[in-house]
Amino acid sequence: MNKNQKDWIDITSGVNVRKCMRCGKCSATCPSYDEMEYHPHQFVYMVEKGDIEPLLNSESLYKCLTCFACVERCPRGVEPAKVIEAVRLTAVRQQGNNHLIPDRIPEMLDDDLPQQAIVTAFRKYTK
Amino acid sequence: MQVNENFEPVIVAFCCNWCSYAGADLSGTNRLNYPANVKIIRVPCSCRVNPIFILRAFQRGADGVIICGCHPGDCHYTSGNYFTRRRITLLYSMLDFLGIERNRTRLEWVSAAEGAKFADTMNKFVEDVKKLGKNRRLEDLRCRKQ
Amino acid sequence: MQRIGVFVCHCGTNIAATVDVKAVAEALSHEPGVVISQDYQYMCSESGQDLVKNAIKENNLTGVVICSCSPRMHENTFRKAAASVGLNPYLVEIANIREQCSWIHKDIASATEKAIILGKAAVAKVHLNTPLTAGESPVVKRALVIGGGIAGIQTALDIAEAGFDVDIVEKEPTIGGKMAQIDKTFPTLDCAACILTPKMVEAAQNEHITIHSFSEVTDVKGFVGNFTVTVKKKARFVDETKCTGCGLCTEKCPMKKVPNEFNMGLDNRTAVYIPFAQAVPKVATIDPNYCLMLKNGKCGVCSKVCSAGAIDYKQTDKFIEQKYGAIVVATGFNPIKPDKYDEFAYSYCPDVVTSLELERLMNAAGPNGGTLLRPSDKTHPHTIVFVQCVGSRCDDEKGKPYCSKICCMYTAKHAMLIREKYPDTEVYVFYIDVRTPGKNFDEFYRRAVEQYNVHYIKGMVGKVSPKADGKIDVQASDLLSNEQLHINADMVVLATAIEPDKTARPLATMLTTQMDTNDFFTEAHPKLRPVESATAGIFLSGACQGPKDIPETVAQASAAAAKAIGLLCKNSITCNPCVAHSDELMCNGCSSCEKVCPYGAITYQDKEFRMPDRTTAIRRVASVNPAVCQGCGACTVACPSGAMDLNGFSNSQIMAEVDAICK
Amino acid sequence: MQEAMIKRAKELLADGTVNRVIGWKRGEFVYDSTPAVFGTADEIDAEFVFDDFTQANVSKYLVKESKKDGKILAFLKPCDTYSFNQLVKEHRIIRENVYVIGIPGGPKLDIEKIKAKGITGILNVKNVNYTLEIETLYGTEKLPFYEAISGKCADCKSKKHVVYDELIGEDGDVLDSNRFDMVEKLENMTAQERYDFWRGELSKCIRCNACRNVCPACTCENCVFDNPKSGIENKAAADSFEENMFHIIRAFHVAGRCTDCGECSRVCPQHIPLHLLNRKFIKDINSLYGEYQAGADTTSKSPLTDYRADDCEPSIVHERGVE
Repeated sequence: MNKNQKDWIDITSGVNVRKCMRCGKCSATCPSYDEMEYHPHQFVYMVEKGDIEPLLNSESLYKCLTCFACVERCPRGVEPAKVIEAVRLTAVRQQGNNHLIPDRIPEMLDDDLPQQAIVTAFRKYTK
Repeated sequence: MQVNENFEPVIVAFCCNWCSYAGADLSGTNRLNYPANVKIIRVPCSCRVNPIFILRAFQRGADGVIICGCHPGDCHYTSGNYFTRRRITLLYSMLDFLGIERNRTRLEWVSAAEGAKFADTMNKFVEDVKKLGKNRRLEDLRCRKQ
Repeated sequence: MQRIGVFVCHCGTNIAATVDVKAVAEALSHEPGVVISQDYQYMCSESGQDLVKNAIKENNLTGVVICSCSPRMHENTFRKAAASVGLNPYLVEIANIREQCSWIHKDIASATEKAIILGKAAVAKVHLNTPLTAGESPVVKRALVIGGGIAGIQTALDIAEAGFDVDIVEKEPTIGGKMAQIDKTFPTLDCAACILTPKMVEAAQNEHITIHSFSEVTDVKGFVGNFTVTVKKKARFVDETKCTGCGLCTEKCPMKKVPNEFNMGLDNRTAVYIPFAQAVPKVATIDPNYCLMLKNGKCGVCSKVCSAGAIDYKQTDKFIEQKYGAIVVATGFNPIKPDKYDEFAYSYCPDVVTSLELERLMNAAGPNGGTLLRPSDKTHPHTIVFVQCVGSRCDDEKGKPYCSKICCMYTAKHAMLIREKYPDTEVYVFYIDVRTPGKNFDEFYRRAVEQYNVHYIKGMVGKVSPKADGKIDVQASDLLSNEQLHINADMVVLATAIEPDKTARPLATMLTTQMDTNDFFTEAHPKLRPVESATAGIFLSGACQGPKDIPETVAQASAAAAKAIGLLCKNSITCNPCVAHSDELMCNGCSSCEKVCPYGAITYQDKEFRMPDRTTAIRRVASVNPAVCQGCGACTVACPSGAMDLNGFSNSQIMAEVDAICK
Repeated sequence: MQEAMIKRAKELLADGTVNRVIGWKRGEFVYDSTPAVFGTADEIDAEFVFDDFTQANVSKYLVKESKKDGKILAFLKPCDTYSFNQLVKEHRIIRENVYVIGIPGGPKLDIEKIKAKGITGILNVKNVNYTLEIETLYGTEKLPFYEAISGKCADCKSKKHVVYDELIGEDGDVLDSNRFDMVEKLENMTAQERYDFWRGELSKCIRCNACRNVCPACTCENCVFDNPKSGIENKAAADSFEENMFHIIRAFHVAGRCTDCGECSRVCPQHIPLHLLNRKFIKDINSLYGEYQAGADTTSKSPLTDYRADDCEPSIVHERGVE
């Protein structure tokens, strides 16, 4: 377990994951549930355990729509989306870890996607 | 106004036994924080608080005096706090008339169930008195702490 | 010369964790008059009290200061201890260094400093304490029970059993409360009405019990043993003494579109109504919001059909005043309305119901005569989803932070009853935890799973979406199989949190009792005095004190009754010796004190006084009746000459405290 | 007027209605007349005086006098009748033992105002058509009457006698006075200005206790400031706090009882406007709890021993005026 990484996520998310009472309402409410390898409640639980590596390497990070349904409906005010965002930022900020490879861009393109988004994403996810 | 960060005011709180003292206890039971500057004196009813006590507190070095009683209509003794309200209103008005800072004195109604209100009230009052700084207008020089 | 003992309590770590108790004892040992200053783990324990007693004897103490918890907690304990070794109990002062110091502050240095100052103030005060002797005040041998649910009924029956008169004040037209609305009870599945209604009848017939239905407490004055309570008997526009409960008026009333609150608004009643067949008192009530006669002055059908002549459109609210020795609060609970939770679609989908609504839907006296039908289209539901913890254990302002305690069990009951009666129905229960501590409770829940094949799924429902075909899509997570489910349901039942009745808070204010932030009444001690409030003579019965199921409620109701009986059995209670007294030499006889005395305790008499030069003068002076005086001290401030003072809280004592605090 | 009063006093003494008379007697100078009790017609003839300087309120003396044997005749000006009534209400004066003759009030003269004009060596003062002809050691000076009237008369609240057994002269009415103007002016200052004003005034106090001793509301058997047990016993103010303390507590103790007779300021040798403290309370009481005039009757409840459930909260002090 990487304690520094856990602390960092606690700080950047501003979330107290220990408030979670494991009801699973976040995952029950998640529109991207089926796309995700790890579901919102798992993010919260795994961050609490300090089991963060698998999350950092999972595509699930980029499947979260940040729709905040989980934040809205969590009865304990845990805000899972903020946890996911914090893990995502941790991943993004890791040096030399390119999350967007130029070769893969053509297959992702579609007509509705604004060019600006690709440029921004490229800047953001390439280190 | 210049605020002295290190200034720790002496606050005397007169609390009626039935409501506000119980409210203060409740804020303790609920572990609600308020500054240690506040020292509570238990009185049976807010109407027991003689203006002399308030002046005495200022004389002896208090920087703020707050009286807490049951909400009007809920006095354990039926009418005590109604008398308090008139007396203390007039007294505070007189102190104001003499140019004593208004925020050094307060009267609040805190019920036995309002632990949170008690803590909030005290936090607010201490903050207000801190802004005013040391009591100088109604102090007794002989009691001034060196 | 005063010989004062100071005793500083650790209260385990309650005080000692934030206050350096040794330093407090040390600092106070240097105060004038202090001859012994000690600290101890638990001062209120037997050995702690012995420590105090021995110190009093060995050191011949003239005053005692205990630095401990609030005087509201243990002042009496230490006063009794002092009295047992011959020290006047009123020579004991408490410095509150727990509730008002160690529990409030986190910084040890400042908390210790404050504790020392509070201790010094108490020492300064005890220097001026005088021995006092308590008088006695009589106990009115009558109890008031506020709330006529099962808790109130049980308390009233038990008090009446002991031979005391007891009045029940119930705000609804009938007693019975929530239990009357329930169909079956867990874990025995016996019919609620079958066990409740005989008790209601028993209460009505008991010669010691008076039921004030459709009434509210509007004012409470007085103190333990001697409360004066004003009860408003709301106008029901029917003469209770004449109405026979025949129900003819309710049959003939043309205004039939009034939502029936007894059936949770699932069907309608008439403007003149009897809430349910077994209502006690079985008397009709006219709802002035709907009655055509009361609204427009046109109708009068009920009056015409009533052969008893009981209808009285001119009836007004009546106020009755009565004295009581004890008051028992049994105001009960209500389920919250889950309409703030948009995801559960309660406010716009009729087939999403609360558990109490389901009780009515399944009840033989309910809107469907006991057949479970969907409210929307009156068809049999084949898939029912139960959602637990709706609004309970919530950290936000929509719900309640506590566990409502009863939902796990009644949900298991509902699931089981449905599976029993309609085996073709699939029942899903979404739970976070299943909490079944109680006799035969877990066995009951396991029966629902094992015998009745109810699908218990660990997880929460995230979204309830009514669909065009009348079905309801329930999106939920199954945490154990780690998948998101979609259940095509016909009905959704929400196990909503319960909250104290809305009348509780204003009542607490009238009674000067404590409440917690959730509006549950606070007991005098959470472990040792669970059915008493901190205010003497006020007792707590049932769910007004916290979520409870029926057996617990009844147990607490009887316990509260026992406490009330214990009080009513006494002919008198020791009264407070901290009363006002007037110094005749100072008194001007100006009557200011008399005018502010709420008890009429002050009278005047002409007394002869010796004056200088061997003359005498007759002066009018005040005297206080110590049996009547309650010790508020209003007179002491009204008195311009300072003649009036208060025992136990004298001018000099309070000023000594002020000085000690400000020093 | 003086003649009519003397005549009536002697009649009442003669027919036994009263056995004493309280009025004023001439002092060493024409302007320092003082209250006095007369037992015989001869004493009255010799010393009784009633003129533009006899403004002392004799009500307070009746606390003691009314407890003596026999009935006493008291001459009360309108303002004095309020004090009298208030003391009757407080059971301090035994009404049956006093025969009250209402006499016209002022305006009375304030000798200090005359002296302030630089007029010294005063031998006699005559009012000739509202011009004062002042006979001095150095000749005669003239001064318009209204330039020398006493402060308490300038703010006169009432010419009406609220109690009397008989009247000499006409009864008047309650007046519209501007007596709260100065209080209002102070209220509109900043707290610092008010503080400076009162510090300037109260620091002059020498604790001669004249205000207390003359005050018809301060009739305690034993004043808290003289009582070692009260905790605030104080013979002379040691510092600014005690100067404030005495006057705040004194004003508070007479609040709701003070009839605004103005004697405190009149007798103050340091010319501290003490009546402003009392008027502040009266003004507050009137505006917050309804118009109330202490001494106007003997039955109404004093505002400080009364309440209403919907009284204003003390925060009203914070909300109004200037900080």
